[in-house]
Amino acid sequence: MHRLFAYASVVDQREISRAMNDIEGKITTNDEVAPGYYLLKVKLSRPMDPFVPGQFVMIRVPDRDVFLRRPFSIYDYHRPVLSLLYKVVGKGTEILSKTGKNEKVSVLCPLGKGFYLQKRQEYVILSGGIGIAGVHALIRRLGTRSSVFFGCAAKKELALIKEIDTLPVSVSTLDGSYGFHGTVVDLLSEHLTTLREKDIEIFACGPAAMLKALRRILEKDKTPCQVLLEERMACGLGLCFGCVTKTVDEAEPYKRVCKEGPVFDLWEVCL
Amino acid sequence: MHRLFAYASVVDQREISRAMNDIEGKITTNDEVAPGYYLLKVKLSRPMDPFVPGQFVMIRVPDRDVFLRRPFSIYDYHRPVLSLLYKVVGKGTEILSKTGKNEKVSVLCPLGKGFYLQKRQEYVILSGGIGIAGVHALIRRLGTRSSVFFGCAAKKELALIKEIDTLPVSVSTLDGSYGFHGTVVDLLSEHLTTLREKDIEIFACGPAAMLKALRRILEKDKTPCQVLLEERMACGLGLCFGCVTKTVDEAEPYKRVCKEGPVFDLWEVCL
Amino acid sequence: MGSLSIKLFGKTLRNPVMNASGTLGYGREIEPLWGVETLGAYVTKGLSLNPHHGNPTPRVWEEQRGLINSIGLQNVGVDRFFDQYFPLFQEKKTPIIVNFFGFTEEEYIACAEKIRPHRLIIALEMNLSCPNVKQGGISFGKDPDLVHDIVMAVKRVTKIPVIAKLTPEVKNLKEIAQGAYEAGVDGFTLLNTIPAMVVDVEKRTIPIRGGLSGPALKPVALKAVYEISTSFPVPVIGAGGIMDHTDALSFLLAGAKALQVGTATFIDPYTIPKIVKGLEEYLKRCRCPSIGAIVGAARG
Amino acid sequence: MGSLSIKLFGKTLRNPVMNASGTLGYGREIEPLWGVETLGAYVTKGLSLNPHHGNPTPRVWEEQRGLINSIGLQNVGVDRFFDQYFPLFQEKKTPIIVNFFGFTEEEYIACAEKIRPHRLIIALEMNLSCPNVKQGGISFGKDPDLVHDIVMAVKRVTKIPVIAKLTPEVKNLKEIAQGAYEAGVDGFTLLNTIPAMVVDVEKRTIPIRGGLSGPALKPVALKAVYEISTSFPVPVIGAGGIMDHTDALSFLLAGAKALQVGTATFIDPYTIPKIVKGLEEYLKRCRCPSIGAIVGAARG
Ligand SMILES: Cc1cc2nc3c(=O)[nH]c(=O)nc-3n(C[C@H](O)[C@H](O)[C@H](O)COP(=O)(O)OP(=O)(O)OC[C@H]3O[C@@H](n4cnc5c(N)ncnc54)[C@H](O)[C@@H]3O)c2cc1C
Ligand SMILES: Cc1cc2nc3c(=O)[nH]c(=O)nc-3n(C[C@H](O)[C@H](O)[C@H](O)COP(=O)(O)OP(=O)(O)OC[C@H]3O[C@@H](n4cnc5c(N)ncnc54)[C@H](O)[C@@H]3O)c2cc1C
Ligand SMILES: Cc1cc2nc3c(=O)[nH]c(=O)nc-3n(C[C@H](O)[C@H](O)[C@H](O)COP(=O)(O)O)c2cc1C
Ligand SMILES: Cc1cc2nc3c(=O)[nH]c(=O)nc-3n(C[C@H](O)[C@H](O)[C@H](O)COP(=O)(O)O)c2cc1C
Ligand code: FES
Ligand code: FES
Repeated sequence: MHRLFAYASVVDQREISRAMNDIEGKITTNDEVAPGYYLLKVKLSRPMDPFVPGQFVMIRVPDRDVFLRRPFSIYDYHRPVLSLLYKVVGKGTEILSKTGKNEKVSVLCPLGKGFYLQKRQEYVILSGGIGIAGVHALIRRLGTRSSVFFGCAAKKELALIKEIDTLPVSVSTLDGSYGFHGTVVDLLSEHLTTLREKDIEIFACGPAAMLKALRRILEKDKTPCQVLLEERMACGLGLCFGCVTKTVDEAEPYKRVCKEGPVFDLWEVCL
Repeated sequence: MHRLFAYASVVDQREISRAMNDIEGKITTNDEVAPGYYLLKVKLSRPMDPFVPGQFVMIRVPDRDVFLRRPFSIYDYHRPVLSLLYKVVGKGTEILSKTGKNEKVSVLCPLGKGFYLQKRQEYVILSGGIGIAGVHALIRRLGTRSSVFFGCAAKKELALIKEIDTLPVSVSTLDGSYGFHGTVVDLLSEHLTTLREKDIEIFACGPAAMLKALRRILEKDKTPCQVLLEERMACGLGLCFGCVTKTVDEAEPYKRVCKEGPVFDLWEVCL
Repeated sequence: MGSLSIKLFGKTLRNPVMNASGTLGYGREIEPLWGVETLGAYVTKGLSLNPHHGNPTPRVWEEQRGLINSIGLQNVGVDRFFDQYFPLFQEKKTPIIVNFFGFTEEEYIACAEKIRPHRLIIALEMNLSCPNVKQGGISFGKDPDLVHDIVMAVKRVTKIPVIAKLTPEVKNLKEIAQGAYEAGVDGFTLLNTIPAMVVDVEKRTIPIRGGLSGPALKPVALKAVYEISTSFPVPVIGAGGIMDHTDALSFLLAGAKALQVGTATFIDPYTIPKIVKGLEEYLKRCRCPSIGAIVGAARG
Repeated sequence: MGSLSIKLFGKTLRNPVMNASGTLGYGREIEPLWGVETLGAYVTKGLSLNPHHGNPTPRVWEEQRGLINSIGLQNVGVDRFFDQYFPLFQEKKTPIIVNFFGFTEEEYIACAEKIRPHRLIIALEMNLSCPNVKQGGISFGKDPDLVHDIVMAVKRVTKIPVIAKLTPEVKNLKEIAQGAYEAGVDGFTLLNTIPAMVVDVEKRTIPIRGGLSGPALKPVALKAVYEISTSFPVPVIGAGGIMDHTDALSFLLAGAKALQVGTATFIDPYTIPKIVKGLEEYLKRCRCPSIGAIVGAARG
């Protein structure tokens, strides 16, 4: 484990965040991999500092119509190419999806606190829809040490896990067009009894409804679980306090997703 | 004369302004013809209505950094290609100068009131610097019926009159690097006695200082003279009253350059 | 298909889209491009008892997503407007709202008195951003008592419904609106421009001081529309940075019954007809029976 | 080469560029990118007597060339700030301006009292945009008398120079400033954000109501700086939409002695060091001996 997660386990988080940089990059590909989902590859002009899966970047969409940067998880990184997987949901992602090859972008990276790995017998990775982008780097690093569950609306979104097709992935679709018919949390709960026999930890990323359902099925046992949260951000650097999520800390309930997160202990946040 | 100026002399001005349109166009060339001066050619998607020399267009620079359209004189028009000659003076023209071939632009045209031609024995056309853009179409239409005077800072700006080199042009340069050494008004005043022997009318376009000097030398005789004025514009259509110039009309001194102008009788404006 | 028509002050307008005062000249200037009958109502350029010459140039300046103007209320005066420019609206049966102003209470009153009721005049819009020369030049619209008194005085001399057009530069917009409401105002137009200024860094000068309009104003105007439309039972007309039919919908959803489009027309003179078309298509898409049904719908 | 250093309240600052309150966290968050010692002075996040949790999300929303925020003044309280975050500024010998607020006069006073003079604390910046809970929630900064009294009360309990940070949503900024001036204020910061709102047209909701900052605010802030700096003999610090060194120059030329940069940092976190560099180059280009020499130069 130590080798895989040198930064999260050895280096103190404050040191990690010291290593952020604003790096110029050039778009090399920006392809629609599934309907409404794009894989963006950016060739960075200088190497990004080591990152922890779950960390994210703030990217400046090269268009004056977009005022703020937008946060995206580090999907993959092979020096000097940074990959982001994104879904078109609004103006920024719409414009980004139309941005051509060779356009220049600025990428502030790597940001936030990624997944923290303790020694466990088994890891379970759960994601729904575009949530796969937040755990993809983790899946790649953990390889066969983890069980991967992925839920999506329909078969056509399976393209999102094409890059991890060397690993076994349990799939659910809402319309039953592939794999388990239902939500990914329903699917997980079917395996939970078996999984619980081991000392496991769950890593999850997906829509709020998925995280809430997950919480419900884990509530009784308070299974260790880390979740990657999303919030609207202005700075991504902890400067504005715009991106908070409520936690159980009564003294200071609102924590910054970009700074104290985006990965939080499920049992410390109020979903 | 009637044939050349069918619109100005036969059609009432209100009718002319009825013929304006917002036309999409594509940039075909945008070349630097002299240092800081560009000749822009736009292929219009439909023909522009007949225009009178001195009329102008409002062009939308295809960049979100530029909020308002910018006014430019109709330099030339050969269906379906509209030519504008412009000087880089600020943000809008700067960005325009960097706009590439094939970019789409909207052109509201033709606008304003052009030069009005009465029968005269001779016409005198005077322009300074980029003022040539405002009288170029007039020079082309009048051909040898006019005497053309052009003043500029230095020899390198002679490229601005290259397109009329089949006609005799009297040139002055401020630095004496070509032609008469001095201002174009000084040059004109040397010829004025001879010219005044005929029934002449002067058409002028250039910087405020030039027009003021011109006024001084014509003051005594009140020689007929039309001037093309420039003002910051928001709409170019007479909607905002932003582009006014002061006239001798006491009841309503401020007239709109875009509507009642841009061509005014020199003796009716207060320069 | 849903209907765009709305009822305003008892009159039926074909749609809720108007020009903002001072941004469509005297109306006829737009005729070469589209007819004034496209408008729900034409709002006149600000008129006064006597003609006004206005300010020297520069009168307009480009800002980031905004415009600063200092036209200085140039206009031909209320009499000449009716002699010279009103016939177009009669000919085209286009309702009008008469925007007017004064520099003293007497001027407001005298101007309002001159405007005789006419079936096409649906309201008088009082521009309250004008400096009150008798009170040290601070504008009428900044003081609830001044607003109360002037609205009351105008209501007394006219039978035509009266709209108060408010300035954003106030301590408490609701208090101002309350002043107008208690004086019997029939509606509000929100907002007028915000005072602003430009510095020319190269020349080290201040080329213009004037009012800021355009998209920069939109979120401020939306808040005003929301606040006033939830507080008073009279119609609110929204204005400030409306550039397209989505912006127009924002204002309607926030509580505006009708809209005014200003600066956008300078950039694309077809903005108004495009917004009318966009709203029509929106009603169709949402299977909404009438535009009135969405007014205030975002307020929950 | 010209000098960027300025004198403010008797202290020398290395340059006139500060962050705007609430836009550079507690200071240490920017350290991975550049050191706080780059700043002329660090302006603290708004602090209060007791910690504040702030508002639920969404707290930030993008507008056209602007940002709307509704952070709700989340902060750790003045005590914890000095325990936990002040040491960084001591270590780096970076002057600070303490921005603070309260919801009652007593809170302002108690908070100011807690801040003991320190050679690095060059001023207290009173955020006067806060709602006064004892007076129906209207903010302190909107009433000249309230401003006068609260500034006076704070001046009475502290020896540190006091800056009044004003809100643009007032009837007459000069009158407000006059209230503060008569109470002995030592300077002004202009402006705070303008109240604004967003409508989500798709969802038909109002996702956020908050304060508008960024370029949209710039021409309004410039006017305020001009107006107040020409009317009162105390320093004015300009803020509102400063994105680059040209914007910074606009504010200096309009009369600001120093500057605060907020929203721009979110888009490019290097904006502040870039502005410092840009101003240095400007002085060189203009052969200007010191930045102080251009303050107010556009006012003629
Ligand atoms: C740490 C983090 C990592 C993320 N990783 C990814 C990723 O790898 N791939 C991906 O597609 N998306 C990711 N997101 C979400 C992504 O940032 C938003 O979808 C994007 O900013 C929307 O921008 P827009 O301009 O298209 O939408 P807008 O027009 O701004 O908003 C449209 C919709 O998007 C939602 N939205 C806006 N901003 C955010 C945000 N910051 N977080 C969540 N929802 C938002 C709004 O609620 C709204 O419904 C991540 C967000 C965070 C905070
Ligand atoms: C009827 C008319 C015809 C014109 N024809 C031509 C032409 O054929 N070729 C050409 O190069 N220019 C012409 N101009 C001037 C041209 O419109 C301006 O140079 C241009 O708008 C400047 O835009 P900008 O964004 O580059 O400058 P800005 O950044 O807006 O301003 C920079 C400088 O340009 C001046 N300026 C800005 N707008 C105008 C304006 N509307 N008129 C005059 N000066 C202005 C300002 O005073 C300032 O000094 C014409 C102007 C008018 C009104
Ligand atoms: C050039 C110009 C002239 C204006 N003249 C007037 C006027 O005479 N009376 C008035 O009440 N408002 C006037 N306004 C304000 C507008 O009617 C409108 O309230 C404001 O511009 C906001 O709308 P917009 O952002 O769509 O332009 C004027 C605005 C502009 C830009
Ligand atoms: C996220 C955010 C938080 C802010 N918090 C405060 C604050 O706590 N106290 C205060 O006086 N101003 C606060 N402001 C206002 C700024 O200090 C500044 O006055 C305003 O944003 C204008 O500057 P700008 O356009 O450069 O951002 C805040 C602004 C933003 C955007
Ligand atoms: S986005 Fe600014 S603090 Fe998180
Ligand atoms: S530019 Fe609007 S009236 Fe001339």
